[in-house]
Amino acid sequence: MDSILELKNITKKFPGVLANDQVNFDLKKGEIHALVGENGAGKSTLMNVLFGIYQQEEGEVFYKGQELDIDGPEDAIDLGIGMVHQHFMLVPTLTVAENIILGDEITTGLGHLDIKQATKEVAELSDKYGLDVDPQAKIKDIPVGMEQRVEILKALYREAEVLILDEPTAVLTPQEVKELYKIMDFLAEQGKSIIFITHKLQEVLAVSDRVTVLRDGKSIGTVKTEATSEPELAEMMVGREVLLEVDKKPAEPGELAVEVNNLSAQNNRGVKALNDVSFSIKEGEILGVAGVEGNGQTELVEVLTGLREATTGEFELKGNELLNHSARDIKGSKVAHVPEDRHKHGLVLDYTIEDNLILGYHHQQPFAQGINFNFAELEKHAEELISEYDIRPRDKDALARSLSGGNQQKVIVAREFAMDPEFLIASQPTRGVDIGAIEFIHQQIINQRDEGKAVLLVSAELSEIMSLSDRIAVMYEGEIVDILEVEEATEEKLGLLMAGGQI
Amino acid sequence: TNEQSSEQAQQQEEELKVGIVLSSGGKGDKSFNDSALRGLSRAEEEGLISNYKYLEPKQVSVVEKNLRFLAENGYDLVIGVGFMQKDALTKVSKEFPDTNFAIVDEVVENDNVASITFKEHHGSFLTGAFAALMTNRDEIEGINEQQVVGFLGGMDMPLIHKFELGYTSGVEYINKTEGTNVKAKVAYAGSSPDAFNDPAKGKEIALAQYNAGADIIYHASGGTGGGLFNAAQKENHFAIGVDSDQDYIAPGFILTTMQKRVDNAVYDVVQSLKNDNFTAGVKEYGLEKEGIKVSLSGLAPMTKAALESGDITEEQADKIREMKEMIPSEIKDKIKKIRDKIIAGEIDVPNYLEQNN
Amino acid sequence: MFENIEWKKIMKELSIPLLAIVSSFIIGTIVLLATGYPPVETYSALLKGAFGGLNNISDTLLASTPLIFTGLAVAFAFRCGLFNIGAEGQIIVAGLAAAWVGTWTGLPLVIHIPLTLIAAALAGALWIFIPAFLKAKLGVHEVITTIMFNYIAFSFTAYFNLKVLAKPGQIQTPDIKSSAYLWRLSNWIEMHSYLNLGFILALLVAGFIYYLLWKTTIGYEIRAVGSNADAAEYGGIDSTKMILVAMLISGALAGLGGAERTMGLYHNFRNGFSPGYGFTGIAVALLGRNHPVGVVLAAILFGALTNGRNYMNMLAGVPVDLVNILQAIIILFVASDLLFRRMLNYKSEGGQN
Amino acid sequence: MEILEVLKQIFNLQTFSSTLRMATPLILAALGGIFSERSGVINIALEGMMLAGAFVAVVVSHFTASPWLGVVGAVIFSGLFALIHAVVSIEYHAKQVVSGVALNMLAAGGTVFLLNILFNTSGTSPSVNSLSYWGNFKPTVYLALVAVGITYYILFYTSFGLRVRSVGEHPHAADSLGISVKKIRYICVVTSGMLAGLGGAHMSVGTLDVFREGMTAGRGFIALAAMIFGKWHPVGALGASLLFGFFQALQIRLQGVLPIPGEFIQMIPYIFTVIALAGVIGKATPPQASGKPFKKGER
Ligand SMILES: Nc1ncnc2c1ncn2[C@@H]1O[C@H](COP(=O)(O)OP(=O)(O)OP(=O)(O)O)[C@@H](O)[C@H]1O
Ligand SMILES: Nc1ncnc2c1ncn2[C@@H]1O[C@H](COP(=O)(O)OP(=O)(O)OP(=O)(O)O)[C@@H](O)[C@H]1O
Ligand SMILES: [Mg+2]
Ligand SMILES: [Mg+2]
Repeated sequence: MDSILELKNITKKFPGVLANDQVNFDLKKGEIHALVGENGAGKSTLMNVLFGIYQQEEGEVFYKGQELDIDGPEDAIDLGIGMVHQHFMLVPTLTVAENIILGDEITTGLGHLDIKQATKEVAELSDKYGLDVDPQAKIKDIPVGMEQRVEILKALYREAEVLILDEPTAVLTPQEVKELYKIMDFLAEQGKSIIFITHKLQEVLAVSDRVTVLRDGKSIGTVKTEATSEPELAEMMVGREVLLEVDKKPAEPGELAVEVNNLSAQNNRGVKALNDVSFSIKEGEILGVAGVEGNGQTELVEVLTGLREATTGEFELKGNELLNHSARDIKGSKVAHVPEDRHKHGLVLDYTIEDNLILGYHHQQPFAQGINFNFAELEKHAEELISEYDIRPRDKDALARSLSGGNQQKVIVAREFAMDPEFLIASQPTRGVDIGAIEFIHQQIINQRDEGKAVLLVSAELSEIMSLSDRIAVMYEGEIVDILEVEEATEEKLGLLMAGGQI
Repeated sequence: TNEQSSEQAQQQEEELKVGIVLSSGGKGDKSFNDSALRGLSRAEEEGLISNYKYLEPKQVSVVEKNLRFLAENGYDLVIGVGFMQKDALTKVSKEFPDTNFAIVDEVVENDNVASITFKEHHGSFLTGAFAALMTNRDEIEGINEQQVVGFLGGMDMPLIHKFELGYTSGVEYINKTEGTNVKAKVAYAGSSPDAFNDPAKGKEIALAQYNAGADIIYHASGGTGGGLFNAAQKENHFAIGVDSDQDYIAPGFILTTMQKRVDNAVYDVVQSLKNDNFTAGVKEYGLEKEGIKVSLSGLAPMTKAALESGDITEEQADKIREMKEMIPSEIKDKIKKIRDKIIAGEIDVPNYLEQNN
Repeated sequence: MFENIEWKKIMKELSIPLLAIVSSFIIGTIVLLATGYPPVETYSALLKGAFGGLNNISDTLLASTPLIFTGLAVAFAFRCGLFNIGAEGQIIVAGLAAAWVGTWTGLPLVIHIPLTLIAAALAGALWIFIPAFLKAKLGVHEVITTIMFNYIAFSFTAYFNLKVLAKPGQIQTPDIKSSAYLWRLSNWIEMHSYLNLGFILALLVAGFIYYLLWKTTIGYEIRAVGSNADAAEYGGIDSTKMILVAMLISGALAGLGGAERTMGLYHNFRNGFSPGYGFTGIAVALLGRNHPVGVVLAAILFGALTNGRNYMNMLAGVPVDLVNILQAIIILFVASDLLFRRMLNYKSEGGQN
Repeated sequence: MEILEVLKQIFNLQTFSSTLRMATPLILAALGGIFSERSGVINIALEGMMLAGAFVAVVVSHFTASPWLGVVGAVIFSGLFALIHAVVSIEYHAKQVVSGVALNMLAAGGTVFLLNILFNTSGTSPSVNSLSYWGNFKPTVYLALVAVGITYYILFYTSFGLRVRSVGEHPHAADSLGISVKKIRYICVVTSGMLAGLGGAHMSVGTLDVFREGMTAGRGFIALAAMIFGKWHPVGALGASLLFGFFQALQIRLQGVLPIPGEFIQMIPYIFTVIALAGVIGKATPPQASGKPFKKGER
């Protein structure tokens, strides 16, 4: 009853899009309130309205019973609203303390920064909430988990009473996620109210008190967590029943397809990030790679796809040595790659769907003759894939930039799968993708396996790894610490291995 | 109406129209563009011409267009200032055989072109001799004990080397005839056209030369020379100007100017046209008839003009007069003799451009 | 139907540059009035100088020729996500190279002309090579390195012109042989203008660049690198190589501009060879929306302004610098296209520029 | 012999003062560049801003007979001139390099145009009163050195400096904390113009007493080089400016002494910058957000 925050009939339009359509939302003091919905449902928009980054066209914001007009983040901060953004908002070259006090600096005299005092206050605050951070470390030198805690501290430093966490778990290890739950519970006990945005329904069930579901910009409803279930939430989100379990026949592995031996490589900073990695994959088999992000998975995939040079090792696909060949050579040897960061790697956002559907294959027959394109072929190719993979909009000339995350991912998957690969590398194939699209992509991966392709699946999502893989390799600090059969893998075991423990 | 038109014709006959295309420094360069314009002003004041039009091409490629525009629009005399206009003027003067042309600083061999050139090397030689003589007179305020003089060039290019060589030869001549051992420091501001527009650098170069013992610096560096005058004031030494009389720019610190009397030359051409005795061909101005002048007493023309217009005060003019009076008369005599010898051809002044052709 | 849509798109593309031009002329008018020059007379002089008669039209095209080349150079690099501020250096080094090769004797014209053009293009490419290499291999920002190479070029060409190639006492290189001349229109038609084959060459090159960028895999790869280098890399495109290729082509394009000046206009290399063609090229590329057709149109506009301003000076007595001011204002307006987009209520910037 | 002369010129008080004088405009403009780029706005219009400053200083000094008013006028006007760059690139998200090129053109054309209008000449302005010496140097030289200290203090020891650095590295982070990215950038770009304008005033009413068309002669670009060479740090920029000033001072003094053509000595600062950028002095990393327009809500 004691709502601290109420959003009533919020409507926010973007050119051509109704991002929030008469949305209602209320937050009680001391509760953890989950906000879920598909990509583009309007979650971030709603929060940005609340945080003053966007101005709503209609609707009111009530805070502690008073109607307010929030003009910018500074207003929101003043009111005691803190936001931890989906992508961290930290300045890498500054220290933890500097990042925390930024915008609300401790000064003496004419704006002289009192860094000593700031450091002290940050240390005290960090102790008070049990958020172990080093105030003097530079952001660029600390791990993601700590970055997250810095973000939370930023809000607490500003005496936030309402804390918005936009997909905070995407980059954390299971252990770190548990830590975060504890922190959230502790904060709630202290009377802080938390809005928690996530795509992972288990997380919703694990930590929240209530859940609000958005779909197509509208609020579908708010339910008590204890009174709901994953399937129910999923259906509310998508508007139809969703298959949460992957329909998967047992694997029928064929001949040895991929063999990787003693692979080592360095990361961008020149530090050894991949250490003596060996594994093999058979035809018709999915090898899952579990591990906390930053333990060499990225480097492994990059080495296998020719984007990074290995210092030593071997990589054979059906007897062909491919190690340190160019990306183009490797693609030409029928290695497909769904990259982990679709905006960075998978797409040229300023290209049309048609042009993106040939990226990496553009120089090959039948798309090109010498240096000249065969435009009729490009068109045919695009139209086929758009209908086969249900890419929306059905307009080959639409810019990739204008697609939703799920559809962008579909473009990539369509392109990579359509070229009939022998070895398929899928890295975080469903990150940030909504449930409907996840279902589709999972099915495509299984189909590829059943057609006898070797698949390497890298994911930070344990449930994804466990439901798709036939075998699971766990990476820790650049090494494969163990490879388990899927039957013997449990979440506990994997979690332990991922954190550097031993079974 | 018949009467009217004949009147008009008469007027046209009486009143000459003169057009001039300036070199890249434009109007207000305190140098030979201004000097040329002054010649025309004088002609206008004296009623030789009704008016004149000047054009300022910012690029060499526009010169031709400007010259043609003037010729097409019925100007009786079209003058091009500066050696860069040679090609364009050659072409346009052929197109308009009935128009009279003049070019300053170059030679165009056409029947309707008067080519005005100056023996800058002669003037520079005289200037060098003068500086070398003066630098030994350390009893004069502003002159030090060292026997060093300086030369500041603008852009490092042949035309400026002509000034430099004349100057250093003048210094050498004094060393030979007077048994002195005066050294000439030489520096250029740069190698791009910017080098004529960089007074800040000019000042640094001048300071460096003064610090190295020079007490008189001669320049051929366009706008860069402004820095030299500034440095002379600061160090309480002397500068020597170039082209158009520059004595008034830093009263009391510019000993003299190697004046190229472009104004006189331009005036002469206008006058000849007025008197119907315009002749084509080369008119080379030298120390004779004061086509080139290094004045060591009294006020030179620009200085007088500046005094009249109030740009300098009477006190400042007095300073200039005093400075000129302080030049020892025996030096003035020697310079006069050298001048006569040069005119008589008794001294062989090297010409960088001819040497290198 | 189809044509309708295309026209709409073209109108939309054109509307902003046009608005920018109109706006800057309005500001120009204010400046004229404030300084006491008659606007009507001034602008009609400008127009007459730019397009009044065959000679002036030819001169406008002549003035636009090097700008087409430098504009293409800047635009092409832009398409690969690169900023070539060094076209100025490239055009003068190339002009010098053409002036040198052009003096070689004993070559028939069918060899000498292409040879000289190639030499200039190579010189332009060579002059961007170090910035290109540093950008491709080490990620060194090309804006600064190309600016630095402009200044190096100024000193370098001064040295080679005055102290190596020029006859002693001269400030320009000896004239090239007639076998290396780009023929002038005045060879056939009685006229003053020096308009020469270089203009036709510029149009052909613009067409070629269009083809290269949008009809070939090379263009696909270059644009991909420009738009998202990581994605390009992922797609098996060697972005290091494409950056090198794009920059070298950009340098070569600027170099051809130098060739036209030497082989068509001056017949030698001289001081003040380029009054900022490279810098104006940036504006031309921007105004032309980095599209070859746009570049040609923008270059002709700037050529017209350059040429017209002299008539403004001759007929109305307005200092030529006013046109420089106008040009700068046009650039500022075009660069601030968001201003007009907001006015016209267009959505956010389309495409990559 | 030559070596001896070279050494004599290097270890020479005169060479040192000359270095300092020639470094002054570079230092001031480079500091301007640091403000602008640290806040995320590339400023290749330093040259034009200096030129504008040099011009206005002379105009004001001419009409008021006070060179100090000239300096003040130059600082104010160049700040306003920089405001164009700020509006165009901050408000309208223009390509900052393009805006910079345009401003350079505007300054070059505008000064000559106004020279015509105000003084009826196109080359050199009339002489005006110039600043008097404070000891061995013009006051602007000391101002430049003080400005280095102040800039250093502001950037690294004040809350404003912290904000500037955060805005230049990660504007969205700053924005999310309620810091106005636009405001900070406006202030920095205008400050950059003011410093460059002071550099220009140093040349026209400090070093000299006239304005001359194009008199900055590329110093704005050398200042840019000094800024990079000094890794966007005020003290680094000071060092780099002094180094470039030293080379110029030396080049003047060694003409004819060394058998190297002057043209090649003039290339030195530029070549050094390229070498510096190539990483020989350690990697020169610009502020992460420099050159990128800040669009709210975009990531
Ligand atoms: N800046 C913007 N400009 C135009 N449209 C936008 C903008 N931001 C969001 N939208 C539109 O608003 C809708 C809601 O977007 P929003 O980012 O709020 O979704 P979301 O629920 O946070 O999705 P996700 O789970 O992917 O983060 C989207 O469909 C999109 O089309
Ligand atoms: N400037 C924009 N103009 C139009 N639509 C936009 C704009 N920015 C975002 N969108 C739309 O907003 C929706 C959500 O965008 P967003 O970038 O948040 O995708 P996403 O699915 O959340 O991806 P991710 O999970 O990787 O963040 C998409 O439909 C996208 O097309
Ligand atoms: Mg979101
Ligand atoms: Mg002496």
